[in-house]
Amino acid sequence: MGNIFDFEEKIDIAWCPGCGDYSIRKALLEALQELNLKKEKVVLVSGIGQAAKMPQYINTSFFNGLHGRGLPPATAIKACNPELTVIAVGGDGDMYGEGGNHFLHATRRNPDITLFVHENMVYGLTKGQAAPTSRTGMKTPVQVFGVFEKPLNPIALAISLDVTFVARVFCGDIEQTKDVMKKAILHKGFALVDIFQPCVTFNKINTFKWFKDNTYYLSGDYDPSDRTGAFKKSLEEEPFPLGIIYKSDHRTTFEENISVYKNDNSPLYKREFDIKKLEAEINAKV
Amino acid sequence: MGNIFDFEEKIDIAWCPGCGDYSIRKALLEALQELNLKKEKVVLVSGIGQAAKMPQYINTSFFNGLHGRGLPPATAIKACNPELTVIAVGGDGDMYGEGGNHFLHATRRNPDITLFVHENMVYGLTKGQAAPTSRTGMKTPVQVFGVFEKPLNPIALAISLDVTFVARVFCGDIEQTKDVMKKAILHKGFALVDIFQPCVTFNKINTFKWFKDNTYYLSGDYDPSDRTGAFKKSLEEEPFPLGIIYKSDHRTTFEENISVYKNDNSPLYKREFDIKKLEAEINAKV
Amino acid sequence: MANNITDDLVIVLAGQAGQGIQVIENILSSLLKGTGYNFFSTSELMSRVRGGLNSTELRVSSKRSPGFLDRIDLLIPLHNDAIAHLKKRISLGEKDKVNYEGIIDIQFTGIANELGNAVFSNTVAAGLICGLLKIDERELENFIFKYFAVKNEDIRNKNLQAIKKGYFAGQALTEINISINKSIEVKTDLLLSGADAISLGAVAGGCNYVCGYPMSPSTSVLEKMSSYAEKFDIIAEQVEDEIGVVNMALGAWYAGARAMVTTSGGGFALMSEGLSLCGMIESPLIIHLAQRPGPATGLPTRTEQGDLNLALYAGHGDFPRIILAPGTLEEGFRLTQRAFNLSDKYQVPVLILTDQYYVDSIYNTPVFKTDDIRIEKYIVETDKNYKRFSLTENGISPRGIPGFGNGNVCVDSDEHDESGHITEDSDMRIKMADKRFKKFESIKKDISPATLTGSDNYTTLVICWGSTFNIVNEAVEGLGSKDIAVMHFSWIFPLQENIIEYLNKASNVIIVENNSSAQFAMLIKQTTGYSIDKKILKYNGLPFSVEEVMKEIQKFI
Amino acid sequence: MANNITDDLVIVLAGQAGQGIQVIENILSSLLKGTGYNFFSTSELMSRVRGGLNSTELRVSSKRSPGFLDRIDLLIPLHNDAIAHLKKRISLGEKDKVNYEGIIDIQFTGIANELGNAVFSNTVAAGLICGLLKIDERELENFIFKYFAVKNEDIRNKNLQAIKKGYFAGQALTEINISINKSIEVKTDLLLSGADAISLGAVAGGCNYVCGYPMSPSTSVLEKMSSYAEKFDIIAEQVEDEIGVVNMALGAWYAGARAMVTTSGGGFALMSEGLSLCGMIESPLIIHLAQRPGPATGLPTRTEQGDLNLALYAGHGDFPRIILAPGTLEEGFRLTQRAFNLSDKYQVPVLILTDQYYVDSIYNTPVFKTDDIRIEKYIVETDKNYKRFSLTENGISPRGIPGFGNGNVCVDSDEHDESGHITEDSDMRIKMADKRFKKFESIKKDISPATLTGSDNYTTLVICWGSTFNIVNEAVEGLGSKDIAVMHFSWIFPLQENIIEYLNKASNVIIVENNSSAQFAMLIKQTTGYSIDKKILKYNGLPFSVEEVMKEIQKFI
Ligand SMILES: Cc1ncc(C[n+]2csc(CCOP(=O)(O)OP(=O)(O)O)c2C)c(N)n1
Ligand SMILES: Cc1ncc(C[n+]2csc(CCOP(=O)(O)OP(=O)(O)O)c2C)c(N)n1
Ligand code: SF4
Ligand code: SF4
Ligand SMILES: [Mg+2]
Ligand SMILES: [Mg+2]
Repeated sequence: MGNIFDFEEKIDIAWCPGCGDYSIRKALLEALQELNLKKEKVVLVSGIGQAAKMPQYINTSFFNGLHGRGLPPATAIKACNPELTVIAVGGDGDMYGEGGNHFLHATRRNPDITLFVHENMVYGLTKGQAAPTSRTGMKTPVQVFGVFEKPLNPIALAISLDVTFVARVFCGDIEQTKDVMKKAILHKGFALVDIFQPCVTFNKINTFKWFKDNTYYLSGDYDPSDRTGAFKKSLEEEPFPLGIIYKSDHRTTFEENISVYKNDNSPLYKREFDIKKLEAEINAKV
Repeated sequence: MGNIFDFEEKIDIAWCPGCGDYSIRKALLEALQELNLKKEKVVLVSGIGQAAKMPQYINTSFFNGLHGRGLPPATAIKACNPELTVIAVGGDGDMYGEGGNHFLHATRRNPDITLFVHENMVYGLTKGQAAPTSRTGMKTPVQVFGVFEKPLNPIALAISLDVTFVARVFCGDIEQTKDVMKKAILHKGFALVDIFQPCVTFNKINTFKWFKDNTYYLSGDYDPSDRTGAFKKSLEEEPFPLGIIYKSDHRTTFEENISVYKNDNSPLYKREFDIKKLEAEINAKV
Repeated sequence: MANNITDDLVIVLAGQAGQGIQVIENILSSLLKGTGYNFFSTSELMSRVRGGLNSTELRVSSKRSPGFLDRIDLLIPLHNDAIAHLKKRISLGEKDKVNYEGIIDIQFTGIANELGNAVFSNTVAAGLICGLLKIDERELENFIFKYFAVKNEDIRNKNLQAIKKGYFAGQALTEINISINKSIEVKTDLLLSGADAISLGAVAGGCNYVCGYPMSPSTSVLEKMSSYAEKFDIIAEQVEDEIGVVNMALGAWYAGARAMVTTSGGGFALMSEGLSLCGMIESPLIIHLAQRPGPATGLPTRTEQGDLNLALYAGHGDFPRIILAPGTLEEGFRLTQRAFNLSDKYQVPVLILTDQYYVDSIYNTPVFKTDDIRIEKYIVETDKNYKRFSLTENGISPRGIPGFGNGNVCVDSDEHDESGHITEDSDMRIKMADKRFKKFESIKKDISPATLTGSDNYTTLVICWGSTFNIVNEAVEGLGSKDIAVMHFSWIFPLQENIIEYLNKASNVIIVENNSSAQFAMLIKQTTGYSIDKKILKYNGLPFSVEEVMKEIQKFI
Repeated sequence: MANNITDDLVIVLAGQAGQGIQVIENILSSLLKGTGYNFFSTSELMSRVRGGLNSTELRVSSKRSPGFLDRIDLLIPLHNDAIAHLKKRISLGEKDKVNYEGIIDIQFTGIANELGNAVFSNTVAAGLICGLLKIDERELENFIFKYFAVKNEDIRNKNLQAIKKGYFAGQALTEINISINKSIEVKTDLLLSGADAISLGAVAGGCNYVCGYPMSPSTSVLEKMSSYAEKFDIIAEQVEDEIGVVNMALGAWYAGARAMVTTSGGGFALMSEGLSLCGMIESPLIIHLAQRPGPATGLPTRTEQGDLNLALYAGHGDFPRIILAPGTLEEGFRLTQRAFNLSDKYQVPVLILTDQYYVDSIYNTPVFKTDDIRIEKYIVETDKNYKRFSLTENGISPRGIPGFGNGNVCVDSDEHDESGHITEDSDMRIKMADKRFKKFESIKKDISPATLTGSDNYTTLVICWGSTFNIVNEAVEGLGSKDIAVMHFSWIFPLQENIIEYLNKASNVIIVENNSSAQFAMLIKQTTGYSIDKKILKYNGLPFSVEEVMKEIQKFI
């Protein structure tokens, strides 16, 4: 049986042959199917970039907005219709660079959405400039002397913000990627999965092999519930740990805090306007 | 002897009587004087808000820019003239809210500037809405059901970003405030001092007394050089630790990484244009 | 010699921020309107929380006169600097009318201090005015009791005493005789601020998602709408920045909500890219833009009509939009209500331009009728073949939302095909660009024409837009000429096409704008080629006064 | 039957992204120009890194003809879809000229495969063209040797073999006779792209701070300037977002640098608030805005002149600005150079509008003279009494910078007094607003008037601006009429005031704009009242072709 989230007809995918994004797509398609989600209830939200093209290649509804601006609409979509499964996807430039402020503050609201970030340590779509995650020393046509900025550590950052599901995977391992994706989607609250992804065209340093050589799996007895321990773990680099690094369930979600759902959990679009209430309010101003 | 950073004539200060901002001003004036800085070499940079008015009340050069946008000009000013002492000042809304993305990425560049954030846990100038640091439950005319967002923890955030000088003080203790300010200014690289400051008009919860009751001083044997330990410390709330929470000197600065200062440390404005080089470049295009 | 004040009394209260002038305004507005006086008030505030010098004008009149006057009949200074501050303001218009000999010495603070605290001086002042107006003592008492009901008993009693002391002092004043007619209709009027009118209009438009970032003078609408959250099933959220605000609101519309954002100049500038996204994905969006003087931070708590050009052109690339700018409270309510329907129908952003003067002014106005209010929703249930951007005759594609039906609802900031997927096909590009613009033709049919008041056989036509309506109208009425008409625009863009006929009919066209570059005149010229050279412009952060507009018009006729 | 191609050869290479068309363009541009051919090339690229279908036009001609043609004399398809792709493009203009019978079968891939790798097919194609043009074999060899000097020996040799195989195949082709004149002058010409011209202009303007955020098509200037960092003492920084970009650049000017930002539509929209800050603090600022089709993400790698309105009005409140839009490489160099001096002199933002067509096109142009180049710095040393915003006759206050002298240099986004401190004084507000605008009068004296080409006694006037100059000019020359002139604007705003005289002289005025709403025509109407109704507009993401403009003009005359 086919995957309902895939297209029946062949589609033209704009990624380079060999790009890690294909594996991420595969994992995502499988995750969506295995979770038995209804196609009509899934919305993908993205910004702009190679990663952000993902929604174009999944057979569901999507909101493919502006570069860096995936999280605000994703938050609002979930808030207006909590029945939807809302997944935001973006590149490391998209989500941690241009969109950094939304990342910071979306985590504070804690909407029940999932964020997949393709960490290829480069700007793919604009042809090879440094991303916030680019490793120190990487030369590009803009960073002609090599990147000197400290690479952003999204895992440490997310833990500092108390994001209650923080994971990192490598798309070279489709099984783990899928598995963690599923857990992230099921997690109540904002979930971040940072996905190592080789950009075969513009990142000649952080290749498939490099990621393979510079990662390891968290051991079975690792305890992701200890925030300080998770922070310490998040500082490990080269090799980077893979798996669920921090997880907790102590926070309420944005939707749980919205007054409109206190007594009625129907999505906004289903509700009727009560003109009597308006009239009462107007008359109260006499 | 008067303080050269103060005005000779009486100035009209727009803060409310009793506002914690006055103590911060006092501490800053004294810090500048005690560091024996030359008035002409100090530039204050700010955004918009009550805190951001600080530069108006110090007798030096200043760049009082847009709400949330203090750090980009501060970074550039230092980069164009490393001889200047550049101090950015702002409110918690200014620097962590509207300006959050610049905060994230300025720390990655690590310019040798100092940032003072007045953490009053409220938007003062716009009359009392929640700031990113407002404590959960605080009611305001916008947060009518009380703040539900998780308050931003700027100390944890800064440590996750590896800011190499991270401190918190309470302006009720002018001595410590001044002392930490001086160390921050002297620190090489980006230094953050988050300053607890009572807003007497709009924050009736986090009052002078509240800050007093909910803070404690780091003990003498606290080791600020351990990043994980500092992170753990940063998670302590009510009471919040006061003092230098994290400090390290392992990072290079933005200015150290700029090519123009490799062989010549004079500020950009002093340099002469060499038309010969231009001509050579043009002729190379033949 | 006693001063006689008939039919129209202008009281100005001046003092520092934090001295409680707003409390006097609150008390007197309800009380005076409640007893049948036409009431108008407007404030000019400094950008500070305490100190400085603010003033509030209260106008009490026999007939509806909700416009700002320079004239001050009664100045109540709560601070030493008040007279100096207002002397200057008055010098703009009617200096000669200030009667310095007429100063009456009322020791507000002295009286308040007798009650143990200088903070009551504002209440004393309020009482004084009630005394002068000979408000019924019982009515006053009842009102105060209700007004301070939530406060503790001691505070309530002190205030009551304070107001009464003022009241008796006012009654005792023989130097001033005031006679203003009350009327029964006024009692059943609404008493509202501009911010209230916009907010009620939004509610009436079915608004159920509001987001914003605090910024004067737009914050009052954010606060009002937040206070409505529970009552009207509204999600109200303060966002991290204005970019987040606009993108959130687009997400909300996408998911089936009716969203509005509220902001001011700088915040709106930050939304420019998001506005362009709105154009591209053909989303509805309501933007309340409360103007203040720029550039940059400018004069954050003051008034100007300086963001029209930005409203017209914000966002890169070409896409249609609608711009409205109410002149009265009633218009603010109706236009905002309608904005939601228009935006939903045409899938274009609708901008509602107000300004500090508009949102902060308060007056009585007949109760808004609601029988013609309809929430027009244009959402369709989708099926498997649904295409979000299907090419249609009039350019409007049926708008589905995710989760309602079986179709995919795909929107894309890139140029896209009918299904909403990226395309670079140059023919499809043209089809989509044309489709977006085609909607403009239908929109034009929905334009509410400008309001023409004054003479039908005018030779002089005074053009104005947005918040200046009441002021300009009263000024022209005041001139009492049979040759002058006022043409007021609250539907700004697309501009009504037959405007040229009105212009050509006049031998003398004058424009009144609260900005420095006559932005609306530019729009008129750009649309019609007609150049209006007689400009009455003001850009010092204050609204026009009626007298000022009269005087300036006279110079041109 | 042999095809004779005289004086003007148009070769189009089409294939997928990643097939190395850019390499052919690089090789042939230097090689052909170096041997004395006038060369022009322009590309249309999809927004993807691999796959899709891109094409590059190479034009080799006896006289300077740096404009895009629809006509294709020689189509070299490196991919199966190429012909279908271009058929469509050609159908816009000159379909009838495509001679399908003329297909010559050259097995680029076959030949390349003989060398062991299909990747060499691009080099084979380059060789073929050299063969057709009968380039000297030694010259070719030398060139290739130098070109691939950095590569390893094996790659160099393979490429050499590939190019030679193509070369001999080309020489052997008898179906085509090409005769194009070479000239010695061309050999000493520069060979540049628009991005090169802007970058060299910036360097010549004394630019020593560049910041930006990658965005097509502006990135090439950011990259070029970054590559100049060491050589020209430039700080080049990629910033986290465009808001950071513009605010950083303002900080840089404040501290004494000469800063430029480079961006495209959406990024520029995000800078709107910062632009307004620039207006308020009267800072110099250079913004290179490379346009692409909007709204929103639009067609990110294609061309349009659709952001003029945004450039004119971005930023809230009123403040002066200068807008330039070069038509030629020479103009790009000179205007960018001058922009720095103008911006420094008047302390206003200067926007340089280009577009994808402009920045990505390459051609030969006479060497830029540098003897008249001056870096005019207007920085003053401050003393204790220094006031950053001192009120002066012409509105320009001497600009100090911190650390140079003893004065305080204070700038403020709020309205401020002469010293740069916040003020809410309404008189000071007017003084400052007027001061900012006063500068406009001086700026107007510096306007470079439009270029008038063609007939002096025109009856038809064709107006164009920015990047379309060469195309429109060639089109009008091609029409060979004595009655037509072209008026090209590269100084866009403030608009030259006597333009109306030129318009009135013509009985027929036509405007050519690469956008859908004729934005420049609107500016003309708004300035002069003159309405240009004959519009040649294109907005499918592609540049105009010479033939297309000819045909469209003919329709109007
Ligand atoms: C406001 C704005 N600025 C810049 C761009 C150009 N842009 C498009 S994608 C991109 C970055 C792509 O990098 P990343 O987000 O890491 O995604 P990737 O392509 O690597 O998957 C940029 C800078 C844009 N579209 N909008
Ligand atoms: C773009 C923009 N948005 C909003 C504002 C309005 N505004 C001015 S100050 C401020 C927040 C003030 O709070 P904070 O930064 O915490 O400073 P405080 O006044 O508390 O010291 C806001 C929202 C603005 N000036 N510009
Ligand atoms: S450029 Fe890199 S990230 Fe983009 S599709 Fe190609 S390989 Fe993938
Ligand atoms: S509002 Fe608060 S922060 Fe602002 S000056 Fe007053 S007390 Fe200080
Ligand atoms: Mg990336
Ligand atoms: Mg604050």
